This record gives sequence, C-alpha cells and structure tokens, in this order.
Amino acid sequence: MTTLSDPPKSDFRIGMLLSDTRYRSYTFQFIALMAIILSVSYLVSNLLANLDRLGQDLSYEFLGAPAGYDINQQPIPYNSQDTHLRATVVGAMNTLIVAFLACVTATIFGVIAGVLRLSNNWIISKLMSVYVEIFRNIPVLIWLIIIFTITANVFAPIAEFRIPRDGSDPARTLIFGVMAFTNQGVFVPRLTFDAGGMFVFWTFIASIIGIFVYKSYVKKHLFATGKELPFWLPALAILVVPTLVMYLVLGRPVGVQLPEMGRFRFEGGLQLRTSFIALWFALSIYTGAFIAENVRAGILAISKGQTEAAAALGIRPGRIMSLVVLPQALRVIIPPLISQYLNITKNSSLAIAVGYMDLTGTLGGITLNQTGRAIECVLLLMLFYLTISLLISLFMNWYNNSVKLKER
Amino acid sequence: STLDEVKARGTLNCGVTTGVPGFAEPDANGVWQGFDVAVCRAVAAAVLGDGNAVTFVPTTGKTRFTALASGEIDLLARNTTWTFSRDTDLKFEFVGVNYYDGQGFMVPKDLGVSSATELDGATVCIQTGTTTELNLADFFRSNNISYEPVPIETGSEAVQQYLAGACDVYTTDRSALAAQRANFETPDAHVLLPDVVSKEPLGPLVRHGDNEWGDIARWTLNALITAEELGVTSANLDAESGNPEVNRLLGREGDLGAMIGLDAEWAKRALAVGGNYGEIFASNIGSETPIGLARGLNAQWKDGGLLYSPPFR
Amino acid sequence: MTDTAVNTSQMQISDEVAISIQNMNKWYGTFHVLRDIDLTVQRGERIVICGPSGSGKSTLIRCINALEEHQQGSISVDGTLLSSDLKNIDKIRSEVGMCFQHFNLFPHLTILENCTLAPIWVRKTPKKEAEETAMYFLEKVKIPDQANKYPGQLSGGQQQRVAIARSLCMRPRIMLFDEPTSALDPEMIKEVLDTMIQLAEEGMTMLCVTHEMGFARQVANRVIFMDAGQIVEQNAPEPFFTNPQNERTQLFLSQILGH
Amino acid sequence: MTDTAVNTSQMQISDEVAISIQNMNKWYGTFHVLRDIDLTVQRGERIVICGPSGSGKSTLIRCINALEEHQQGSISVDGTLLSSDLKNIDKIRSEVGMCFQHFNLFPHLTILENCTLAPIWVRKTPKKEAEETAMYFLEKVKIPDQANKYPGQLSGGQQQRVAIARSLCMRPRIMLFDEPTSALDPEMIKEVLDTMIQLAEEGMTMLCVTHEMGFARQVANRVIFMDAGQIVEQNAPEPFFTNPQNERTQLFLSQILGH
Amino acid sequence: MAQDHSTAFVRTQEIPPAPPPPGETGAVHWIKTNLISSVPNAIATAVGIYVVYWLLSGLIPWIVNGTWVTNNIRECREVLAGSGGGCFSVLTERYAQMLFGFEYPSEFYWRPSLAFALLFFAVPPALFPMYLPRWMLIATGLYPFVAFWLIWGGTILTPIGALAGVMVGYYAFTKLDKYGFAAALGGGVVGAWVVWQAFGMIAGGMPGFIALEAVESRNMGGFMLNMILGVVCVSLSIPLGIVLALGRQSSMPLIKIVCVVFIEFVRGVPLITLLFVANVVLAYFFPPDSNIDLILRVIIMITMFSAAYIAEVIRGGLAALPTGQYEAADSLGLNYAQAMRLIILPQALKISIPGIVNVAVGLFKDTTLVSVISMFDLVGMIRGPILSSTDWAGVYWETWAFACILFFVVCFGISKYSQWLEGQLRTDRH
Ligand SMILES: Nc1ncnc2c1ncn2[C@@H]1O[C@H](COP(=O)(O)OP(=O)(O)OP(=O)(O)O)[C@@H](O)[C@H]1O
Ligand SMILES: Nc1ncnc2c1ncn2[C@@H]1O[C@H](COP(=O)(O)OP(=O)(O)OP(=O)(O)O)[C@@H](O)[C@H]1O
Ligand SMILES: NC(=O)CC[C@H](N)C(=O)O
Ligand SMILES: [Mg+2]
Ligand SMILES: [Mg+2]
Repeated sequence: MTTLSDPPKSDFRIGMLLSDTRYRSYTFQFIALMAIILSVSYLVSNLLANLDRLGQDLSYEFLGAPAGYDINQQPIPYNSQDTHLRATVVGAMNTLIVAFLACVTATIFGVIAGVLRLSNNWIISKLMSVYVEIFRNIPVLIWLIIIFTITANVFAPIAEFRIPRDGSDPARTLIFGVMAFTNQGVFVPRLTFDAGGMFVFWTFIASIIGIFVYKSYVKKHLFATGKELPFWLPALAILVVPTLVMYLVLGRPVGVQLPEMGRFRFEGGLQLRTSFIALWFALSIYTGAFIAENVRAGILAISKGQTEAAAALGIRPGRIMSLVVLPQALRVIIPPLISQYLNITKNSSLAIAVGYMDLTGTLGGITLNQTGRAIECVLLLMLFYLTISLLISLFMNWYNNSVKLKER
Repeated sequence: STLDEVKARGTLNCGVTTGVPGFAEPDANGVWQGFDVAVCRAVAAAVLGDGNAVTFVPTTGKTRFTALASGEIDLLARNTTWTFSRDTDLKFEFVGVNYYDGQGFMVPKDLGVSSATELDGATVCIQTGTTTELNLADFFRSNNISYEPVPIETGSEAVQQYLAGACDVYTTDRSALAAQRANFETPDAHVLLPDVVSKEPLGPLVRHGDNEWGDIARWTLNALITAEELGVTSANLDAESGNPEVNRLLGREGDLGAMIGLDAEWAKRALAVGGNYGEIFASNIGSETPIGLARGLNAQWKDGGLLYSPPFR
Repeated sequence: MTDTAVNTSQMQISDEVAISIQNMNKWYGTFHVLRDIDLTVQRGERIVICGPSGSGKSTLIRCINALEEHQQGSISVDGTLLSSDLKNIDKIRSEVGMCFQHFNLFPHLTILENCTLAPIWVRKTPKKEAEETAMYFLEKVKIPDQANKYPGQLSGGQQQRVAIARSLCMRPRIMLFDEPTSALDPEMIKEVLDTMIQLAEEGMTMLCVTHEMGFARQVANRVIFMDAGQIVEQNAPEPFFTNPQNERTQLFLSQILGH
Repeated sequence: MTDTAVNTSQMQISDEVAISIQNMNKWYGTFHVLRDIDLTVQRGERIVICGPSGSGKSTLIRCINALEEHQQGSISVDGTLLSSDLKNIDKIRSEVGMCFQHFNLFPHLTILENCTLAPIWVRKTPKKEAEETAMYFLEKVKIPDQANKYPGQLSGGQQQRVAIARSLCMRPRIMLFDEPTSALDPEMIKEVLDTMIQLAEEGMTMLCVTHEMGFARQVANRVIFMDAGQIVEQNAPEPFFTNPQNERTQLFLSQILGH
Repeated sequence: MAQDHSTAFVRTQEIPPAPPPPGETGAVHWIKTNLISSVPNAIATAVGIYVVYWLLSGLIPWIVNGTWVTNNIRECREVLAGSGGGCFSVLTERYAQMLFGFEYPSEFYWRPSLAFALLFFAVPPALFPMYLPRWMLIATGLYPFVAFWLIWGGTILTPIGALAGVMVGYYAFTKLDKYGFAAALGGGVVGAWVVWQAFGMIAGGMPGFIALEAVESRNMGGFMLNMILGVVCVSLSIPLGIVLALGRQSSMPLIKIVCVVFIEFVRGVPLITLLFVANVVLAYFFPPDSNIDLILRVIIMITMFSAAYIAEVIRGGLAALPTGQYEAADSLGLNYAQAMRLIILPQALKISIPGIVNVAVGLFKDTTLVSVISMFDLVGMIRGPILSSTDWAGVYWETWAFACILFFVVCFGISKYSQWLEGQLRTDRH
C-alpha cells in the first residue's frame, strides 16, 4: 500500500530555526555546542596562559624518571631508583589490595550485623543497631584517624618487645609465640615456599575448588537418588588431606616463618603496618554498617509468607534460608552491595590521611609533589578510579540483568 | 605584576609552615611568630609599610609549591631547601638563604644509637613532599642498609607519631628537629644524631618570571643580613651614621628604593619590624630561646659563617 | 457452581480421627485470640470455617500446622501430638498441606521447581520422580504447560492452582486453605474453586477458611462459624445456612449473603 | 443512558470543516501504525472511533493534538496546518482539548489550580478571571464543591469530570477523548458519559475513542471503525450497528456487543 | 451420613477471655522470649551483656572522673592521677577553635552562631512543607543571604545585590518562559548578571554601608567550615543537579551526552581527587590574575560532586512520574519550561527529597576530607593545631569524641528526618 518516503519538505525560513520543532533542537544543540566549545576553549586558553606564565608544559615524561623515594609496602619489588611509573603501579596495587580486603571484611561485618540486627535477641539486635547508627553517621575519615590513633597509642610500643641492651628479657613477648600487636604494626607468621612449595599451594587451591565440586556432586546425588550424602566431614577431609599428603610427600616444602625480633623491629614474618590496618579496618567497619542495612533490607524484603510457605512444606529453617530466602534476598542485596564496593574503592583514597602508600599516596602524593606535575598526576589518578568504577558498574549492570525476576 | 597586586590588596600573602616552633607558629593570641615569619613581615613592611599587613597561609610540605605556583601566596618562607630542580623544573626563584641547614636524625636516647649508620632496620618518620624524603632514600641506599619509611603529612603529626613510638627515628632539617625537640615534655630523652646527611640551604622563594618582585624579596633579605653586618639594629635606626652604606641602606643617601619600585625608607621599615638578621635569629631561635640554636654556619662571614650579603650600592 | 459437579457433602467419611483439638487456647501477648477450641475432624471430612475478620480463623488453622504456637490445650494430627518437639512438627507438616491467601510461590524458581523443591529436599525423592509427580499434579490443576515458567508470569488464579499442586506434591493427607480465593479477580475464583472441589471429590480431608458460601454448600460436611476466638456454631451446611442457631451467626450470614 | 437525554445525533451540524486529515501515515520505527488515513470532521460533528486494541485509535487522536508526529500526509485543524512549526502546534493545542484514559490530573495541585493553570500560564488570563471560568465549568461537570480538594481525594469519575472541565477552561473548539471511561468502575461511567452528552448537546465538536456503544448510539453523528491502522468503515450509528458492511467490523461488533 | 458424628454442639453464651497463663506476658515472659528463648540465644545474651558491660566500664569512669578545668595536659594528668577520667578541659579551653577555627575573630563568634540558630527557622519550611504555611518559605529563601552577611560580613549591599540579582533573574525567567526554556534560562542568567554587576559597582563604592566587619574566607574553620561547605554546596548543587537531570533526560543527543559524561565522570572518582583538583589544578584554569581562594575552589568542586549525585536522585524522581503528566501538560499547551516548572519538577522533587537528604548527609560527612588538603575544618583543627600544640598533644579521645558527637547529632538527626519523610511520602494522600 504505502511505502515509507520522506515527509514533504517545506521551504526553509530562518525563523524556523527557533519555531520549528525539527530545527529547534538542532539550534539548541548548536548553541549548547558553541557554549561548551567556548567555555572549554576559555579554560584551555587559561590553562595554556598559566602554563606559559609559569614556564611549564604538560608531559608525562616524568613517569620515566627515577622516583627517588621509598615505599614501605611493596607488592612488587621496588626501590627508590625505580621510575615514577613503577611507583605508580605499586601504589595502584596497594589500592587494589586494601580495597579488595576491605570489601571482603566489610561484607562479613555487614552480613553479621545485618543478620544479628534481625535476631530475636533483644540485646544483640539493639547492639547492632547502635553499631550501625554510630558508624553510619560519623565521617569515615574520623573513624580512620581514630583507629589509626588507637593502633599507634593503644597497642604496646614496639620498644617493649625489644631485647634490652643489658640482655635481660624483654617486657613483652609474642602472643602464643607467633604474633605481636605493636604500635608499629601487627606482626604475624608468614608461609615460606621452597621449591615444591608451589605444588602444595596449588593443591590447596585445588582442594578448595574440590569442595565446591563435591558440593555440587552431593546435590546431584540427592537429585538422582534421593540420598543426601554427608557434606561437612568430607569437605573438611578434602580441604586437609590432599594438601597434607602433598606436603609430606614433597618433603615439607612449606615452612612457617615466625616474626623474630631484630635490632629495631620484628624481622621475618609478615608485617601489617598500622596505616594499612587502620585503613583496612576503618573502611570495613564503616562500610559494614551500610552493608548491614542493605542486608537487613534485603532479608526484610522477602515476605514472611515465603518463609511460612516453606515451613508449611516441611522444610527446616536452615534449608529455608538457603533454598528460599537467600536466593531471593541476594537479588535485593547484591546491587547495593556492589555500589558499596565501589564506595570502598573510592574511599580507599583516604589512605593519604594515614600515610598508607596507595595510588593517591604515591602518584597523587609524593610523585605529584616531587615533580610538581599536578595536572598530569591528578588526571592519571582520576582515570584510574574512573576505570575501576566503570568496570564495577558494567559488572553490576550485567548482574542486574541476569537475575531479574521473570514477570509478565 | 605581583608588586602592584600586593599593593592593591593591601596585604602580603605569605606561605609558612603549619607550625614549627621558632620558625613559624601562631602564638596564644593567634599571631604568627617565628624566624620565617619575620622574613614575611620584613617584606610586608618594606612593600606596604606595615609589618602586620601579612596574611599567613599555612602550607604543608606537599601543598606549598602549588600554593605559590597558583598565585595563592606571593612569597613562600617555609624552611624550603634551595635545590636545582625546584629552581629550574618547578620554576621558582630562591631569593637567598636565611638558614644554612642540614638533614639530621632524632632518636630516643634509650634506643642506644649513636650514629645514623646503626639504624639498619629502623622505622623512620619522614615528611612527604620534602627533600628529606629523597635524601633519606639516598642515604640508606648508599650505606646499603634498610629502613621502613613512615610517610607523614605535617611536622606536628610526625612528632606525634614519633613520640608515640610509632617510628624509632624522626628525620628532617636539624633546625626543625631542634625546634620541635625543644617543645617536648622531656627534651633530654631524645638526641640528635651527629650525622648531617645533606645540605639544606633554606630560603624564601617566589615564582619565576616576576624578577622585580624577586628583587624586592631578595634585597629585603639582604638588607636584614647587611644591617647586622653593618651594626644597624632596630634600636639605632634613626641614629646618624658616618657609614655611607648604612645611609644608602636606610635611604638617607641615594635612592636605592626607587630602583626596586619602592620608596627610600623601605629597608628601614623592614628593619624596624623585627630588627636585623641577628636580632631576628636571637629572638626566635637563638641560644637564649627554648630552641637554643647556635649561629654556627649562620654567622656572618666575618665571624666565620656563611652569611654574606652583596653590597648595597 | 453447584450445577457443575456432584454435591460432595454427601460423600462417605471414615470415622478415623484426622485432627483432634482439645480445649486449645492461644494468646498474642495479653490478647486472647483462640478460646477453648474443641474440634475433631474425621478423615475425609471437609470443613469450611467462616466468621468475621479478626475472629481467629487463620490463627486456628495456622496452629494446626504449627506455624503458630498455642499455649494451652492439645492439638494432635493423625495421632501425633503437636508439641514443641521438632520431630513431631516435621511429621505433622509432612502430613498437612497448606495454601495461603497470597499463594506464596517462590518467585525465583520455576513452577516445576516450586513443586519439586520440598519433595527433593524434605522427602528426598529423586529429582526425576519428583518431577513426574509434579507434572501429575500440575496436570490435575490443569496447567502442565506452564511448568517451566516463573510464578511472575502467571495469572493469580494460575498461581493459586500451582500453590495447591505444590502442596499436593508432598502427598499430604490433610489440606488447609486460608482464604485461597480472596486475593483473586472474580473470573479466576472459579478455576481455583473447581480445583478444590475436585480435591474434595477425591476424598481429601480439608479445612478451608473461606467466604465462598456456594463452595461451602457444595463441598463441606460441616461449616464452622467462629467469632471472637470461639467456635460459636457448627453444623452441616444446609441447617447452618438455613437455620443458624446463634444470633451472631445469623447477623454474619445476613451480611455476607446480603451482597 | 439513552433514556436520560435527547438523542443528539440528530442535531444540526455546520458545514465548516473543523479537522481535515488527508492521506496521513505514521510509523513507529518500521512499524506502520496509521495507514492512509483520510478524515474530515465538520464543526459540530461528534465522532466515535472504535476498533480492536492496537488498531491505532489512540495514535490517531494523539496525532491530531500533535502529541505524536505523523510522517506523511497532512492534518489541519480549523484551517491551521499541523506542521513541525511550533506556532502552529501551539495554536492547534489551544483549539483542541484532550481527555485521557487515566485523567492525568496534576496531583500536587488542587482541582481549581488544575483548571486555572493553563489559562493563567498559556492564555495569560488574570487569575481571578481564570478562577471564575474554572468554577463555571466545574459547576457544569457538577463538582464545584470539590474545587479545593486534591485529585487524590476524588473518585475516578469525579477526576475524569475534572479533567474534562480542565480542558474546557481553555475554551477549546474541539474535544478529543481517549477512552475516557475505560479506567472507571462501572458505577462511575455513567456520570462521565452524562457530562460528555451534555457537552455534545451544546454543540461541541468531539472525537471520542470509546467502546460505550450506548453512548455512540445516542450521541455520535458518525462511528468510525479502525483496524490495523486503517479506517475500515464509517457510518452513522444506526446503520453502523445494525448493518455493518465490513466483515472485520461485524466480527468486532459481535464480540463487544456479546458481553 | 455427615451428621452422624457426635461432636456438633452450639455455644450458647460467650466465655470471657481468660488471662494468659503465667509466663505468657510481663517482664518474665519478655526476658524469656527476647533474651533466653534457647541455649544459643542465652549465650548471645551473655555475650551482649558482657560487651555492654565492657563498653560502660570504660566509658563511665572516663566521663564521671573527667576534669573540665585544667589548662593543659600535664595539669590535667596531675589532677586525674590515674583515675581513668578524661581531660575534657581541652574542650572547655578549645571549643571555640573547634567550632570556629583558630582565625575567626573571637569577638564575632556571635555572628556564625546566630546564623546557625537562624538555620532552624530557615530549614523547616523546606523540609516540612506539609505542616508549615507556604509563606514561611520566604525565610528559607532569605536565609542564604542573611547567613552570608553574618558570617562573612562586609556591607549589606553585597547580599542585597545578590538577592536582587536572583530575584530579577527569576522574574525574567518566568516572563520569558513563553519563548521557550532556553530563552528563559538565558534571559534569567543575563538579568541576574546585570543586576550583580550593578550592585557590585555600588557595593564597591560604598564598602562601609551598613557593614559588619569583613572576615576572610580563609579564616573560616572548625565545625563552622563543615557546616558552611555542607549547606552551601548542597544548596548550590540542587539547581545544578536539576539541570543535569533534565539534561540527562533530554531528547537532544548532544546535551544528553554531555550530562551523562559529566555525571558518570564525577561519580566515578573519589572526592579526594576532586579536592586535589581544587587544591592544585583548578587555579590553572582561571585567568592568570584572578585570585580565587581555596575555599571557593573547594566549594566549586564539592558542588559539582554533589550535583552529580543529586542529579541521579532527581532523575529517579523524574522517571517515577507517569508519562501522562507530560502529555497532559503538552495537551494543555504548556511549553517545556512551564511544564517542567509547574508540573514535573514540583512532583519529581517531592519524590526525591529523601534521596537528596541522604546525599546531603553523605556530603556533609565528606566535607571532613578538606582537612586532607590542609584546610582547618573540625578534623583539620583537631589533627593540626590542637593535637600538635604543646598544651594538648595527646588528648585524642576527648577531642575525637567531641567531633563524633557533633557529626553524629547532625547526621543522625537528618537521616531520622529523612526516614520519617519517606514514611510520610508513602502514606501520602496520592
Ligand atoms: N502476630 C500477631 N500478633 C498479635 N496479634 C495478632 C497476630 N496475628 C493476628 N493477630 C490478631 O489476632 C486476631 C485474629 O487474627 P486472624 O488472622 O486469625 O483473624 P481471621 O479470622 O483470619 O481474620 P481475617 O478474615 O481478616 O483473615 C486478630 O485480631 C489479629 O489482629
Ligand atoms: N511509542 C510507541 N512506540 C512503538 N509502538 C507504539 C507506541 N505507541 C503505540 N505503539 C503501537 O502502536 C499500535 C497502536 O497503538 P494505539 O495505542 O494507537 O492502539 P489503540 O487502538 O489505542 O489500542 P487500545 O485500545 O489498546 O488503546 C499498537 O500496536 C502499539 O503497540
Ligand atoms: N620539613 C620541611 O617541611 C621542609 C623540609 C626541607 N627543607 C624541604 O624543603 O623539603
Ligand atoms: Mg485470616
Ligand atoms: Mg488506546
């Protein structure tokens, strides 16, 4: 019948730029574009004028120059003769380390607090409310500093662990002979891997995967035969036995290195610096309060009817949790949870307040300062966080789409 | 130009530390006092005629250069070391040296350390964004010993951490170490190690590019030094003098002020605020004060020190 | 409705006791919800419970299923005494199926998964067998073709039928219904009631809270009227509707039959 | 309804053209919603549009009001050609009032404010005058006493009447209705239809999408049947209902008159 | 037959409700169900009680034995003599510094205090629109100008001029909105700008006209600085957020892209990096001789930051409106600007209030980050001048507890309000 053809063209008058809906939006966009170009070029011209006045230029060459400063926490080897770029990478890794760990612990805190807040024990639920309200309503920076202050002033001075010069016994020794809480950080044992150590390590990883495999086997078996196999005991065995066997077979290639007092501090072992602990803990406990709220809201969002229906079918409370409530609650909880992870990552930039050498401390701090390359450094810094945010948001969109409940 | 801006504004924006006793610190009434502050006041007096026409902007080791580069401050008098890269790459102009210093280490006495080379494995508090941070890395590397750096933003926080025992050693310019130790509850429990690991010529600086303004700052500082050399003190500013250089300095002969865009009495006003270099030194950080620094390198050249002002001619 | 099926209220019922409630009392805090409830249900009996809102109908049948605790008196189901003993509760719940007003299907599971969840995890039926049973009951409630959809994709009436099928998959000997049709649009009520009638015809013991008087007439052996936590009157449907004894029953009937 | 008022379909209509649509086509993306629509409406004519769901009825009347753009053909209202020229659009919108299925009252404004908003801001009528006009029309739709309530406090029927009054306050010469009664409970439909009949009696040009066939019989000069984006049949109500020509019309009428 | 069985009976009289059996009500019952209903529950109770005891046993002596009168930490320690009390004298001595910073002239403390007190008259009309008459919104509208004048001082002509500019701009906007949104916006901005220029000249000429002594921005500090940043940035970011949200909904691709990029960019980076921008980068983008001070640059960046978050909240509000509202406005002949101002925004903003309040609380907490770029807000004051002073070095708990209490009271209050408001909106008559 009819075919698609262009609408009749009316003659163009200049007034139509404003009065005609077809051209109007072009006019506005053009004006907007001009305004944007004008303001951007104004800013850029100011920038150039200022750079010119100060005799500076924009260049990233400084990234190749030796950094000259030391970083105390080095996930990859680094010394002061390495480049600023490497210092930047070290900082970025430190950011990711603390952000990742904080995400894990914040989730743990949050889930515990959120669930306990719903507990029928009055004291516990009230205590959790107090925790949530107090931590949510006081700036994270203050918590960070308070926790930093606690570690620096409440933990025992490391001097008390030192061997006095007269050779007498130190005032304090390692707790259980393995770890020490001091005002310079927490010292814990570290695993050392000999030649075959990696095999043991990978065996251990494989065992963890094995537990999940076993779990799905248990389910499959139940589905197939209606017999439920025991889970916890075999899981424990899977976790321990292969690793142990590997360890013994390979001739004990994994050792434990205990912290040992040197001249000034513990050597060997693993040192968790106060700045790291403060940042990690502050981010976890602060964000945990928010996550607790999300968890609580998620569980409350599952109507009582769901639990009752499951109970009426004879399902036991534990199973009701795992089969009915959690799968639904997670859909509600996970999106806000991911944005909390995003917040943790962004808030980890507060590291600078306690001297933890994350990206903000290296690139945005010392490098910026020693080189004076403010614009370049800040730009790079923003780019890094932006990339992480976008990745996390992409993941979140994907997740949201994949769990959307089917509706009519 | 900066001079016009400052005159139009009526106050001098001067960057100082966030607080180092004797060098720059607000007193109980909130009035800034100190050795670096005196330089600011002298410049303000020379330019504006009023030593109190200064807005002090506290800066940390990190923020100081951006504050100066962005024009937030006109002059930075903040125990800043004159280095090659700051002068050239960061595009600043050091107008002189008001304190010849070197980097040192402070440790608690009962740590039983007598030299910096014994510090292998120690935890060291440093201020980030300073030369001391870089010197420290160099020192330990060249001596092939390890250390654990604890980077900290401001001097006062570094002191807090040090006193809390969160670091074993605190390192910065020896002058600042001495000044801060003087404020300790028990100064005697801490010692400065004899090692001086760097040269730290500290002086005021301005932005590159405005040489007139740089000249004013440079010659105000020189005026303070020359005045001491010539025996001009805040007490005898009005006394007749037979020395032609004194008369030139105080504007009684010639017109040096006009050459830098100021009036004849500029130097006299600058000297009237806190006196000459020696007076400023003595009243803020000298041996009579709690800080108790000796003149040492900072004596006049005639007395075997390094202070040597070009002539006023 | 009455014309579509045989009137089941005349069907034979056994004299085995399915549920026996003796002198049961329940309080919420200080509020006395159920007072001195005495009720014996024979196997195969179909009982309709009605009464004004808040009279404790839901509470009563929820007590039978141990969804609520009672504080005094005894309830026993199929000879098992309902106590706080977990084993007894489990036993009773596996005997008794329940349908709720708001269906309470599990929205994250397909219809088939909804129906097989409990058989697999509680009864430990192999999955395959459980699915076959589920399909059998889904066919019975006439929606086998929806098995792989999610509850959100079905209409209210279909959801309620799934809920019934889900209960049946546990092969209960007694079914409790709590106003199964009151959240439904009028055109869907019929399909659910038809399903329930079919169940009744097969001889299932049923306790049903409902205000569908047509259903009561057609299906019930006995109608129980509750008010203020008490069983005020109980009788076979005919005498109950035509000749209520208690004045509150009369009032109530005049209201609900009025419109 | 037919008994409450005169049958207006016999009223005189002028031969001035109010709306003329020629060869109009519209696509949503590649979906051809309206095909070759030709329609001329005389001033004073009352047209009822009916047709199955998705046939493009709403789209058609939304095009007349420039709520949707058409891609081919021309629409002119009162001699003003509907183009993308803003001035024309404004002109047409001030000539044409529209009522929606869901009333679309502004919930944050009182009834009176709803009615005076456009006159004040578009027509620049002084507030006082606008309020007088508003009260006049509110009286006409018989709810002057609700003037200071908020829409949320009124029943659906009242809201729809307010929506009509709101349109009338702009003193349109043409009124468009898009299923004005289909979101209403049965008991409210009548009050709205009465209002519309009253409007019709006063000689308003009306285009009304509705399935109220009683209304169509009583009021319309012409009934238009649309299907799949086309005008399939148009005729005066009597012949349309009693003797539909097109087979799709027959089918449709048998369905909607069936229940 | 069905009637055969014997149980049928009919109650003839009502039995009165019996009192619940003992152990079903009262304190004992409460304890039984809430504290010791099972063994794990009882253990949890024990743990909970122990935690509470532990907290209180530290807290109570600290507060009860605390001293409020000494002059420095050494005196304080002598007075306390190991009693476990707190040195609250740091608060009595330094509270003014913590509240106002150390450079705000002490004789003018009454000015910010008054401004703060006035906040309680200015805010309720905006937050409780359903309970207070509309005209009280005038107080809200006037407040920023009054507060500005009180805190910064200077001639009264400055705030009057600013107010006049805003009013002229708004007037121009309403008059021009029949020509379209862009024209109205442009006209409003130009109108306001002209008035500001004019008043700028007048005020420049008469700096002493009804003047309070001027205080410079850099002298603002302490909790006052947090309040200023919070209040100023949130109020400024609401209009900006509205514009961004509308832009993001726009059908014009260019405008939409610009808004989306801006919003996502700002939301993707930590506030600290934006503060770095304010601190070290922004000055590069201003003309060489303009001397925009740090607090202003910080306000610019924080405003942009919160505007992006508020834009997202408002976008949610806009999305929640049915399209019918837009269509009804269109069909009545309202143009875009009118439809937005009269129909869409009033409803969208109302829905968005709880979200905006949440953003505001978060932002207020985040104002403490300015201490990282060496501004002396409450946190900066404590970390810097107070804890590093010889007198009070080492009194962490007291000072930080003070800071915590200040923030907690404000933030908790606001978030409780927001919860209340959410409930209110849910049960609204619509
Ligand atoms: N969890 C509870 N706590 C306190 N009171 C309750 C609780 N559940 C129900 N009630 C009260 O117990 C009484 C009986 O409730 P029930 O739900 O059994 O009534 P019902 O007869 O089913 O009414 P409806 O027809 O409205 O469903 C009501 O007054 C109700 O308010
Ligand atoms: N914005 C749109 N984008 C794409 N397709 C649309 C849009 N609006 C409507 N349609 C489609 O256009 C067709 C006609 O829609 P229209 O609303 O005009 O039908 P209708 O006759 O009014 O139906 P109903 O009786 O259900 O209101 C429908 O198939 C609809 O799906
Ligand atoms: N301690 C300081 O803040 C200054 C350290 C050193 N003099 C420098 O300029 O970098
Ligand atoms: Mg009920
Ligand atoms: Mg339609």
